[in-house]
Amino acid sequence: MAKGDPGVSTRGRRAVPRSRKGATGDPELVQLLTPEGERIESVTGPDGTEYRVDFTDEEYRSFYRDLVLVRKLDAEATALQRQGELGLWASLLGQEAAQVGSGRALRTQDMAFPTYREHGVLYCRGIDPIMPLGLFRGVDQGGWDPNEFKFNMYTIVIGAQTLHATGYAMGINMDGKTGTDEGEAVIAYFGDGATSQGDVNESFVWASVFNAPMVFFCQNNQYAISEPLERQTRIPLYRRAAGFGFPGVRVDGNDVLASYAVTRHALDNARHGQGPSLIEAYTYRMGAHTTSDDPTRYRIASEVEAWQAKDPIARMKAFLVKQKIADDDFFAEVDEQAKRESVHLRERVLEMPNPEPSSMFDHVYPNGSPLVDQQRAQFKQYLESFEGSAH
Amino acid sequence: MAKGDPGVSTRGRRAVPRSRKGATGDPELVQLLTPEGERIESVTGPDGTEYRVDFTDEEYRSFYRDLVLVRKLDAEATALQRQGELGLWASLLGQEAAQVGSGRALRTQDMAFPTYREHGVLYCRGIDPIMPLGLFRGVDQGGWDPNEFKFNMYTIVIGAQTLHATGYAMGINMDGKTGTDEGEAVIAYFGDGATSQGDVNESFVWASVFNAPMVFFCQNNQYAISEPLERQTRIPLYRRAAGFGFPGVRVDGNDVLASYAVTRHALDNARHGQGPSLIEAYTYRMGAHTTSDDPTRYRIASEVEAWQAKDPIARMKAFLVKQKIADDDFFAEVDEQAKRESVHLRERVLEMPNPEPSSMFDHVYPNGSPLVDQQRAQFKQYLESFEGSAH
Amino acid sequence: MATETLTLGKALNAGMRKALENDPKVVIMGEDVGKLGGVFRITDGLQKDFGDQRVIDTPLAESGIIGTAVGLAIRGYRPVCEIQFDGFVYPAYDQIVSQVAKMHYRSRGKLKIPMVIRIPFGGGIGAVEHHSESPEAYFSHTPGLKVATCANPQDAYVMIQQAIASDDPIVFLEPKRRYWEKGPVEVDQPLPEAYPLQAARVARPGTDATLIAYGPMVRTCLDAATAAAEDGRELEVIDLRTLAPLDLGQVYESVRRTGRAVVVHEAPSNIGLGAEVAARITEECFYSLESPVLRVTGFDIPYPASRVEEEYLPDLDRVLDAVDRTFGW
Amino acid sequence: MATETLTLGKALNAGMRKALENDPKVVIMGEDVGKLGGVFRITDGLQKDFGDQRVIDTPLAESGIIGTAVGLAIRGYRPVCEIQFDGFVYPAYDQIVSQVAKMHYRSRGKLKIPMVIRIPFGGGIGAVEHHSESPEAYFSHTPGLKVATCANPQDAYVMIQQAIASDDPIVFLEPKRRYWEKGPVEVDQPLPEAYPLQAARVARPGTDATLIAYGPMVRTCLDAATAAAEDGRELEVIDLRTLAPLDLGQVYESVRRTGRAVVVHEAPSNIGLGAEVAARITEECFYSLESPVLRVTGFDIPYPASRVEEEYLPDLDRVLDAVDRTFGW
Ligand SMILES: Cc1ncc(C[n+]2csc(CCOP(=O)(O)OP(=O)(O)O)c2C)c(N)n1
Ligand SMILES: Cc1ncc(C[n+]2csc(CCOP(=O)(O)OP(=O)(O)O)c2C)c(N)n1
Ligand SMILES: [Mg+2]
Ligand SMILES: [Mg+2]
Repeated sequence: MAKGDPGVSTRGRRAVPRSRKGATGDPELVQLLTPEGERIESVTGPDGTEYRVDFTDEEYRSFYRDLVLVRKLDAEATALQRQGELGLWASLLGQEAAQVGSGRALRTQDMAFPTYREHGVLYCRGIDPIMPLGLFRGVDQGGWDPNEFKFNMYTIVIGAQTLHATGYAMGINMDGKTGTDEGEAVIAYFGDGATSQGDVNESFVWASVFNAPMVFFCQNNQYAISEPLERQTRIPLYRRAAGFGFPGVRVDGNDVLASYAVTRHALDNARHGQGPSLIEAYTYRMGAHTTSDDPTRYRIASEVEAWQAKDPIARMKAFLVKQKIADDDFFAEVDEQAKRESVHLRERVLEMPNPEPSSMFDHVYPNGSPLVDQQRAQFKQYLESFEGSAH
Repeated sequence: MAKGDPGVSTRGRRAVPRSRKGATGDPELVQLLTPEGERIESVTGPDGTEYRVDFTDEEYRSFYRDLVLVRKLDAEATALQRQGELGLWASLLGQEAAQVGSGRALRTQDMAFPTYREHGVLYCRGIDPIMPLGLFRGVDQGGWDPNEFKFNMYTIVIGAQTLHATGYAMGINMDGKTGTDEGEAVIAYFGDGATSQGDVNESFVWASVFNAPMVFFCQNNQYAISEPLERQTRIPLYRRAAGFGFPGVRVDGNDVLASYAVTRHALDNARHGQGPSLIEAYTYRMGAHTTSDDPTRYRIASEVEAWQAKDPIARMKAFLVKQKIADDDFFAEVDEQAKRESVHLRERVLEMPNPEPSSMFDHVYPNGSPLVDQQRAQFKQYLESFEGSAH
Repeated sequence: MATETLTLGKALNAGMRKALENDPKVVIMGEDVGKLGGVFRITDGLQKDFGDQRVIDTPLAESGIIGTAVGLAIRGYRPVCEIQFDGFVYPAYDQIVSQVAKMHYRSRGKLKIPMVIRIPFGGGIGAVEHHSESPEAYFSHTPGLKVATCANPQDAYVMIQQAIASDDPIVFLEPKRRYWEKGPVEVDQPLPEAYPLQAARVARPGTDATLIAYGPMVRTCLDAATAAAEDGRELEVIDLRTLAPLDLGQVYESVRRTGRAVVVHEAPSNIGLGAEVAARITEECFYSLESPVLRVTGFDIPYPASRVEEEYLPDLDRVLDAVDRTFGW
Repeated sequence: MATETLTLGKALNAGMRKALENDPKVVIMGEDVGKLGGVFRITDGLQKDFGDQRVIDTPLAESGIIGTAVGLAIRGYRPVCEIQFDGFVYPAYDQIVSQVAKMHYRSRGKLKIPMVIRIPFGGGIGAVEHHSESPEAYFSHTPGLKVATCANPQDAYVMIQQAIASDDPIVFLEPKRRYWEKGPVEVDQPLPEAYPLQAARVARPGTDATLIAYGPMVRTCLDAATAAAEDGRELEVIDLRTLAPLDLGQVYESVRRTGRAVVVHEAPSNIGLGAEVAARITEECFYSLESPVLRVTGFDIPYPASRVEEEYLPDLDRVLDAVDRTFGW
């Protein structure tokens, strides 16, 4: 179940103190909340689209809450990995706004295709954050039904999911499920590194040719493991879309409001039959690529510090404080909830049972296979041969 | 050995009767010779580049000669296939200007990566047209040394050669062989259909990131076998380049002069270190996809007729006649030469020996393989076992 | 029951037509499958009758074909993908082995990918490079995929329908050199249950040695058996039909009787299906074997130029030579 | 001769360093091979010392890595491509099997593609999906490719140099779970001739049965042999090293003595290397075999979640169980 659906592009309910038309310092970057927590009332994208959001105080606070929660749960997962409870973790640290903004922009009927890092999107879809932890713990490889959650399984092979998303979106067209507010749309997540993969570019071709109702959401976190952006492109990534004949826009991925506005707009366009578009969420991976990675080998501290100043949560908090939308009690209460949920998560991770060894033979084929059945039987027999022995 | 290297963008030596600045009817299309045979003195491409060519009469005639020759040799190959002497033939009919124009724009030191249809480029490189016929006859699979001819073997898997071309061009950079007039450049040929392949788009990424000295030369002949262009793209193909951060231009691929000018300019840019660019040669496949194809199943006669009016040879001839650059004797002599060369080609094709069966075991590995050696020996033994028998 | 005489290609066409009629979720997609009906005309007329939402001409990108078909399958469709030639399936290899084969497992059974990947395979048609490959070992070695092939029009007609009706992802290999061979097809018999796909069948009973083949080589083996019979040797020919998982019960039964077996395929020998069949027969029938299981296959070289392909491909003589060797062991 | 104690990973690094020193045409390319030194640090320090024209961080696209390496090879370079993990080689599959494997043949020997494709392979490191695959059968079945793997630091050091020096295109599989195992390495012995790549070797002599393995399973088989020796059974262990073409002379010799053979690998059983080895042993040693050649392998299922991988992977017990079965046949 997706979170509430506050409107985009509607009249403002709260007069924001600083109202500026047009882009920020970077003319290519759609931003509605500066790093200092200043609201920009509206901003015009490169194709002339005007982006604005107008939320109730309640809604603003709930954005903040989500940001804090996904960061805290993520930190807990990192800690669990350090303690040997997970085999690996791919942290979203720094990318909370891109994920919460885009994730909350999805409507209930929309379908998401994540990579391995979209824990924040998953959370915003209303999915229990325990769901993907089996994969990282090594007790399963996903194991959920994409259609039940309208959220595909995590995909590890870079870029593969963008074609799945495109095919799914073609199916929406074939089902005649576009053209109204109830129309369906798809969002495909991928990274800056993924833009080099053949599959991702093929998905651009297909989406364009079939006018697929979908949004390509690229979190440009500046790195593909150790490789900086310039190993993948020499121009801003959002401009790739123009080469395939659909719109592209770069949004401040550390600005949850702009991420929301741009994604909501693009999804709504798609569901109304206007085809695909590409969003480049310009952000930064504050932590390691995964818990196996050592970023000190390839990037300098000052770069990380510079991005620290653009932190997505700090700016939202500054905004809430300045605007007196939230007080210390609120912030304390959110922290409290985050702590509670992360403790709860930890408890449940520790309880995750190891799979029954012979279960590895299950679900190889919907209709089974005599070869697998035979191997399962032999395996059980083999295990039984140790029973009572010292093994 | 490449054909002569007449200059591009130098001062005109012959005053052409009709001199017009700017594009033709289609503002996206670079054209220097109209279908009616009118010369346009110069034309400005989408990025402001001014294209012009100034050739001597001798040079104009030699372009015509090449066009006629490659068409005639191609027709001969088609005839050979019909008579069972070739297994297959991929005709270039209609694409002579794109191939002769671009092929002659190559300098001696440049390297070309063809598909399976670039017989015209091959001819312009000074290569004996018999060279690729072994492949289509089924007596070999190419069998030439790309480095000897600066012309890679034909590549059948769609798009694969664009990555080879890019890697080769990266090697030029690594060898420090750019930045002067003697700099090297690469041209990669591919079709409109190929633009959908992952490999081709990956080669765009790589060429851009490594600033590879190369030209992507896409012959948009409007079809990929039966599929019309709109199955591959919804915008003009030359615009794909912008999505990857390098220039793209659409040239009238039935205009040999414009094809030459645009290619020469792009190659020279590349050899001077200015990186890759994409040329879309807008043309039409007048014949079947290959001799195995039946185009009546998927396109209508009137479409073919419309393109007939834009024939690349007819317009060149009209120009030569109008400008009195050539007379009937010349045209007769060219036809005579074409006939002679095609007869000669035919004779040699008929003489092409079938390969010795056991030669199929040769050249699997530079260093050989005991397994292959063993199979070769067994095969010979097996064949010998029939000797004297009725087999 | 109505029996028609159809070529193998037309039988496939008729089978797909039935599948399109019976299940609105079935879609056919690939390069040139629409107006052209595919380069072999196997989908001839289907777009005309079912429209371009059911029979989809795709962009020229095999990974795209399979990858988008995965997405369609997630949405509940049953995509039937045509790969134009065997040699052009490799750009889609990643999507096939890492996605199609694994999504059911990855989802612990919650997701099904009921996809059929049709590939004309094998040589013998005088084609240029990449048009005569036998990639069956690659797919059969991949857990999560099933692999099937047919050797005559009747099987083509039934098996393609079974494959489409099955929830398993199936690589369906079509023996392209046999597309034009005719045979009787019972066109309105009820479709046997989708699973199991047709098991191995005895194509010709015999007593002296067992020939094991599939797809294009079944005909070759039948011809060899006919020739051997003239010399008084009765060869049993078994058509495997399903290549993964292999159904070898009948093979074991046969080899226990004959004591001799020869496996025949076009693909290279090294780590081909023949190796697996030989290894399993040896395990199961160790004390019945009069000679080792022999293999008659393509050589371990790239598929050669077409003017020598007849020497490359197993033929009647090479099969009989191997049979002789099993007797001389 | 200088002997150093190195891990297998460091031995590979040292071997590549030598190759970079000895031949200016050698270039290393792949994802993260530069500053990071690769996710396993196998190229650690090489970019620092040889520059980013020799050790190239590439865009994230495996087909691009192999495809551009083909172009570099045409221009005379000797590219050493790193694929980050076994499960990520498949996007490059087409370039590998249709281009790398075939260009020498296609050119009738006029063009060489002296490329090494390094792939860390196999399981046992507790990784997530796609990081524990054993794709050797796919490549070994492909004519035109050679396939090699190493089981100890000494072989790693020598064989990677041989592979780079060889004009053949070589898929070089690195047993990732053994990267951290240490052993002596003679670091300045002259490089044995580039071809043949190291032939199979007897890793431990024995008399009662023959264990045949390669890469990560050699250690497992050596451990099994040690355990068996305690029970008075002497197992011979043969490390194949080169997987394509297979060098089985020593294996035949051994099996003729022992009469019993077990092939061990991590890859699934069905149409794996074990099938080929079993089929060939049976052909060559038919009358010496006391029991069929048995196989101990990964199961015919997708590589499972890491918490059960120990049950999936062949281990000492499963190997010994198979040996017992050869005795009980
Ligand atoms: C096909 C493939 N190649 C390589 C990898 C190994 N790998 C995992 S994540 C990654 C970098 C991805 O970078 P990006 O797309 O920017 O996403 P990010 O991790 O930064 O979110 C790589 C190379 C992979 N998973 N799949
Ligand atoms: C990877 C791959 N898929 C399919 C084919 C079969 N095929 C051969 S030519 C062709 C169409 C190519 O169209 P285009 O790129 O426009 O080039 P054209 O033939 O029109 O010159 C196709 C699909 C192939 N050769 N390679
Ligand atoms: Mg990234
Ligand atoms: Mg075309």
